[in-house]
Amino acid sequence: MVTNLLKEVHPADIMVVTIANLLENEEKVFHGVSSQLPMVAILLAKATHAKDLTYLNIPGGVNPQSLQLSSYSSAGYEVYANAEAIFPLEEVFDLSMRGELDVAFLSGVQFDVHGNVNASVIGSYTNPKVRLPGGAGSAVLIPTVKRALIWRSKHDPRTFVEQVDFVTTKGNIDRIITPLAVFKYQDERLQLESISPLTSIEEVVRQTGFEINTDHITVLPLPTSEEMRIIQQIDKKGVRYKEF
Amino acid sequence: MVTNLLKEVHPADIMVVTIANLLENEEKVFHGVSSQLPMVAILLAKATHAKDLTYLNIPGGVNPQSLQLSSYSSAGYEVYANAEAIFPLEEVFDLSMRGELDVAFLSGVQFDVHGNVNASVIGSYTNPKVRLPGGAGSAVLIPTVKRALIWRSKHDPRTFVEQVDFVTTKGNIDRIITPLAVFKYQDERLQLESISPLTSIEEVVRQTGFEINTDHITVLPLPTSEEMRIIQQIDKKGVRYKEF
Amino acid sequence: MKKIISCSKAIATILDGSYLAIGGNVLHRAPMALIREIARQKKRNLKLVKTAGAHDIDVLVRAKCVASVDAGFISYETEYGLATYYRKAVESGEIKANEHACYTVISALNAAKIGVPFMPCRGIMISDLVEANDYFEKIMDPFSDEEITVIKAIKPDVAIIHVNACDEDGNAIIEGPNFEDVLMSRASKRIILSTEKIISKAQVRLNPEKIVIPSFLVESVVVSPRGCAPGSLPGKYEVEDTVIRNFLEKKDDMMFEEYLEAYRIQDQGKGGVFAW
Amino acid sequence: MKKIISCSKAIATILDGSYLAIGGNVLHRAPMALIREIARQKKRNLKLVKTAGAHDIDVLVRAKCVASVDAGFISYETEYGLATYYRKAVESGEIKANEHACYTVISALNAAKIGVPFMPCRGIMISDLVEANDYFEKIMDPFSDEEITVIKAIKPDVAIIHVNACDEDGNAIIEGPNFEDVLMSRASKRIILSTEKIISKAQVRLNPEKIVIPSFLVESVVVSPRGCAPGSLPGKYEVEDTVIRNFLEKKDDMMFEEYLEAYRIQDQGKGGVFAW
Repeated sequence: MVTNLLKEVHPADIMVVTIANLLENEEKVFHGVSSQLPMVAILLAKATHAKDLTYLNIPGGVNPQSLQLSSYSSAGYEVYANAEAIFPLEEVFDLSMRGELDVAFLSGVQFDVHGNVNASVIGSYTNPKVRLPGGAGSAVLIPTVKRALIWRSKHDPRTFVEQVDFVTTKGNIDRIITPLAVFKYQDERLQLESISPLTSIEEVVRQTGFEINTDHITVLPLPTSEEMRIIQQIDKKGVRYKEF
Repeated sequence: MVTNLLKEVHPADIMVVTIANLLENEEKVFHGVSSQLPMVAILLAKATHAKDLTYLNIPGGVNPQSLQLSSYSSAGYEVYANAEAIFPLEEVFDLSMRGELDVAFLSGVQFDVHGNVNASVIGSYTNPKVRLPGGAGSAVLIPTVKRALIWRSKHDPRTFVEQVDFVTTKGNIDRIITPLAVFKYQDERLQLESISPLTSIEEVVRQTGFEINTDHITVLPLPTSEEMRIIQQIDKKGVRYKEF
Repeated sequence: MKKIISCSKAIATILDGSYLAIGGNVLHRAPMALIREIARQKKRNLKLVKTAGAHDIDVLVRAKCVASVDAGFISYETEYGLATYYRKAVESGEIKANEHACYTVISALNAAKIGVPFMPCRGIMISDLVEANDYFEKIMDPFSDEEITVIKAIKPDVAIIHVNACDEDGNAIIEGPNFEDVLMSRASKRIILSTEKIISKAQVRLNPEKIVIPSFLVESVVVSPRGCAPGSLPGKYEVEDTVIRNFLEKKDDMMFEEYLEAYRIQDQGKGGVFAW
Repeated sequence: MKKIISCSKAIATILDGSYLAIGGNVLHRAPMALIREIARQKKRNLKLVKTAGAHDIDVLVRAKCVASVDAGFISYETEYGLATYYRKAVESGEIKANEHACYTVISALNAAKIGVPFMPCRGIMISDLVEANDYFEKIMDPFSDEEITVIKAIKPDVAIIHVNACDEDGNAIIEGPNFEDVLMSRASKRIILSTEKIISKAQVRLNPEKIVIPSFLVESVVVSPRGCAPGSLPGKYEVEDTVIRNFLEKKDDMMFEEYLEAYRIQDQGKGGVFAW
């Protein structure tokens, strides 16, 4: 590992590559609003090892071509235009409900070791300290999609807690990807699977509010120059950095 | 009344005019399969007193223009082409379910004095003597549409019975129109309202299997020459006679 | 993953006893080439589902492929009268008629589409059909404590649907009325399409709004020009009147074999694979 | 029965306390001209419903028009962050957040669309939302005796929807994504459309498949060029970045009045009737 190189690498790029590598060819993959990072990852996967992946989104454009990514929206016209078919949001939900959606990208504000997700409130539900935007599709998608991939640009003890304030949903979480680490949900627990080359196990432990087992942890690879070339081509404006 | 004229009048034409006169402007009106006669009546109404009637059908063409009527189908391309919008069958049902469909044309094989409709079987349901085609939309439309108009090209004691063999449906029947007469459903009974000028009260009584009150019966008018001119223009091939 | 296969191969994947959804409505856009191939391959105990069927149901019943039919209406329209073979088979107890209102078939398919066990439905409550059939139940609405009828989901194993055009992956265009075909494509586990023609992927991208069945739902594609004959393809070709009349009037088995044989080359293409 | 009326007249028909469905999704194709007129007319106690809202909800909350919001997600997207006014109003108890999954909003509207009191839904069962809210209930599926969650119907009194074009009777075309607008047009008792432009009936007949809302469902039509601004009309115009930033940053009431005033002529047209 070259220290100079490390300084130039943005955590978002590592997340994009990590997420892309979690997607398989021929999978049907959906993301919702405020999802610029998964959007770039999906396009990277389609440009590399998962050409036949079906890319679904809120406006309903199936596999839209030659996207001009937008920084303020991941549900705009750009993912509708130049599509090969229109398959709108309601239909994507239906697909998940009937067990045929392979991957959905979702987020949340609090996660606990049991795989519970909170996107509703901080504090009490009826008298909240903070009203969050809401889980959007999460409460029906996470329990019904084959694999829910959660990403979150913050990794701190307020995000990864022992017990969430409110269970907006739980279910088929596959992995949670953050700037510091990847958790895998296995044996009914969130387990640390790998860490970013930009961090240390100590930092991950310190920034996580529940106890983690640090055995058998791998370090994520740095993006290759070829991967970076494709990412930059896909996301010329750098919308993937907007959450940071 | 001129006897010569009467000989030239076909019962279907009287039925068409009678049905057309039951339709009001701005009503939303639907017919299904095997419904050539209501189809001609709807077009007659739209061409005369009910220009703003909305005409709905199975293929989903809203207010199709310049129809070439077909003798073998009332659910073909002709009622889809040259429409002003597409509003398919499922949506028409939804419209009725939520109480917004004004008129639906339906039929059946047996009707009794209580307004019950049978389109299912003659004989026992599990071991039928005759298996009928089925009620199509009747079992959900007749109870939910504002006014169900029933037409039937046969009027005999096997059609109008004291008690139907099976209640496929009942509900918001407004009128039943036959070659001999019009029944109105009122005070929870089918009541004879008017008879065709081609028949007599005696014949109607003889051909009806339940008791009817013959007070206050009117005689339907003959189609005017203007009505006949428009009907012939609408239905050049005479598809309205096909059921007879 | 080549999806374009021969009619024979596509139909060979349908197992005896399958729940089969059939596209089209009465005499319009029924996938008759696929239907006849099912008859030729002598599939047995199929459970058919359709809102309003006619010749398609009658052919499969005549070929003794059918165990039950879930439908709101089975009959030719005015001109040709009743579906003779279907009617006789129900009356003799050979097949079971699961009578629906057309809309309750839609409800049952919608339930499968959204992955729930039933769909509530108004209207049907006032019908002897509810008592007579175990796919209708009355339950209490927990919000109002009023009774409502619910329709049991129907999740077909296979849907067979005829389309005007699709690309090699199955991105499909239906011109004219869709009837319940799009719904069936969502409700069913597998989809076999027959198509008048194959179009390029570039043509698909020109009008993505016209793609009513996206490729990721489609298992296989059979190229079947005039695949709805002797029924109609709305806007493209009309009913073959004489064929239907003969089918209804000439009831001996020999005539039925001749009917199947007359369409064999058209249905299967030369050597079993249509040369497109 | 002239349906084209002024923005002011159309909005004047909306009663305080109405259940209001709002078309569009996050910053896209929200009917902002109609929204602002609701704010100007100081409607009160509106119950809003939308899958995913942003500026539209925030404006109505800021204008104190709102009693409750049924939605799956209320936030601007990444670039602009949270819906500040909405969030504060919920936290202070001024308005009630009826939290849904986006799909359960769709379920609730679908129930209204088909005239039933509820819609079954998978997935949501594993959520504290079910216990916390009286519009979710668990019932037994009578066919399998397994539990299923049902979502209470939401039947809006009025839907306000912005379209790309319609004829004088309201036969409407939406270009680009429809989001839940077509569903809302079926679920709601009344529909008020705003439209970029009026097209002739002849233009409508050229492409009946493009008419996603037929005229017989529409009560009134307001001509509103750039009616989604400062939000986007997908494919036509983009977000007005500065307006949104100012709205979110400058929190005093004076600034809000200026915001409403700045759009008044565009929204209402000259003399209250847009000269089209």
